[in-house]
Amino acid sequence: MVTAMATQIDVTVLLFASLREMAGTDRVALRLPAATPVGAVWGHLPEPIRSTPPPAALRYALNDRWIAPGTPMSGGDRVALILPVSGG
Amino acid sequence: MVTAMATQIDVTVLLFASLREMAGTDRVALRLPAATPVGAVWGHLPEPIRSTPPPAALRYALNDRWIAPGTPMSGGDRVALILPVSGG
Amino acid sequence: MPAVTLTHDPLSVDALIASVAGPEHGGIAVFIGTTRREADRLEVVALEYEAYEELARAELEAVASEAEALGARVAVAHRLGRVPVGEASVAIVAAAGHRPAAFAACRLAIDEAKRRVPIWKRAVHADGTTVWKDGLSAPVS
Amino acid sequence: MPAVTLTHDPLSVDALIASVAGPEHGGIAVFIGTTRREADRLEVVALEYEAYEELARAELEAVASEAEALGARVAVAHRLGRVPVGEASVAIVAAAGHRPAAFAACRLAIDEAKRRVPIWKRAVHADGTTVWKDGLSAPVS
Repeated sequence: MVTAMATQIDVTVLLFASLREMAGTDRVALRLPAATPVGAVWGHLPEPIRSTPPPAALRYALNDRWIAPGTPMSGGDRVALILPVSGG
Repeated sequence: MVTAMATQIDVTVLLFASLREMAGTDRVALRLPAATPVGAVWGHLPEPIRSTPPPAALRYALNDRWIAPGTPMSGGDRVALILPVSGG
Repeated sequence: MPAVTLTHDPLSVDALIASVAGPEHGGIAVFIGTTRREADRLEVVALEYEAYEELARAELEAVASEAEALGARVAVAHRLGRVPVGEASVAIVAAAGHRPAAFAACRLAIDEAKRRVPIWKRAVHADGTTVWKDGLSAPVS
Repeated sequence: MPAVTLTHDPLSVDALIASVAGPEHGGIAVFIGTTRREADRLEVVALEYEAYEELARAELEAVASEAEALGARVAVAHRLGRVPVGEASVAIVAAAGHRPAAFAACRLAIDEAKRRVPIWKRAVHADGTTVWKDGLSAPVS
């Protein structure tokens, strides 16, 4: 029986609008356990974001495509947090 | 008992589009009995118009305002014959 | 009174937009009708428009006022004379606080203008023949 | 692929119209969204737009393609950065054979663009305060 290694992956989280302002940067590098779902990144973001509850309408993109929050991440992935949009 | 005089009036008929082309002019002067209704002018227009049946959708304007065909004309009136429109 | 233009010159959409734009407006809907290269039997190279100008102007003002009653500012321009394929014969601009009123006013104005304003067109074909679109004529050369 | 533009420069409606116009089109519907001088509590002097550019471009292309499926040619331009009151933040042009398809495509494109394209704006008030319209923030200075 082979024991699974607790592999770590490096991912980038892209932030926009008020999330970007709250973080003071438009991207955050995170080292997380392999296969962490995209929906789990919120709790790893810098304060004051992670103390704020994620809005129910938050959506996600993985490598510039819409993705469900349960999707597991791989090393090198770029995750974007999409707040309710207001273009137009 | 006073006998009504057979008073004549002079009116101008404005023609547009294919009516104008058929008449070879954009206005026709007519001398008609007083109080002739606007709807009666068609039969007094030059050939080949008066031999053509007036289209059911023909409308009328009197002195630049829409008018019902039964309206009687007075001297100096300008009657316009409005074929189905096709602007836009 | 809404702005209504009848002109033999090419239409400027930008100028029409500028004539109704304002800081209180968030949405502007525009319709532009252009000469289409139809080909039922014969290719159309241009349309020629003729108006009963006095009544056409009054009727376009009435149409634009009805459209403005939907909550927009409206301007209308219609070109007369020859309009080659690809050029604009009519332009309608409706500016409102938000887009639903802008779209509704623009659509009402073009629909009513086409239905009731005394302007007629004839098609000019590639072979030089013309045909009036007025419900009466057969093709005339 | 429909033409999609994201730009920090002022939008040219005439250029956008020219990009889709053609001899087979008889009707062109345009929507222009402009910065409105709102005043709920504070007067708005500008809006500032920020995009997730890669996905915004892809999503605008998808929206425009869906609108084109209604029978029109569609072009979309969205401005980024600061857009003062009265200037255009978005312009959508839909050209079709006749006006119903043009209006339907234009309306679908702006409605879907506003619903799902990852672009956000913040209001800039006369007193210098700003507030993001992203469902999250309270006013920040």
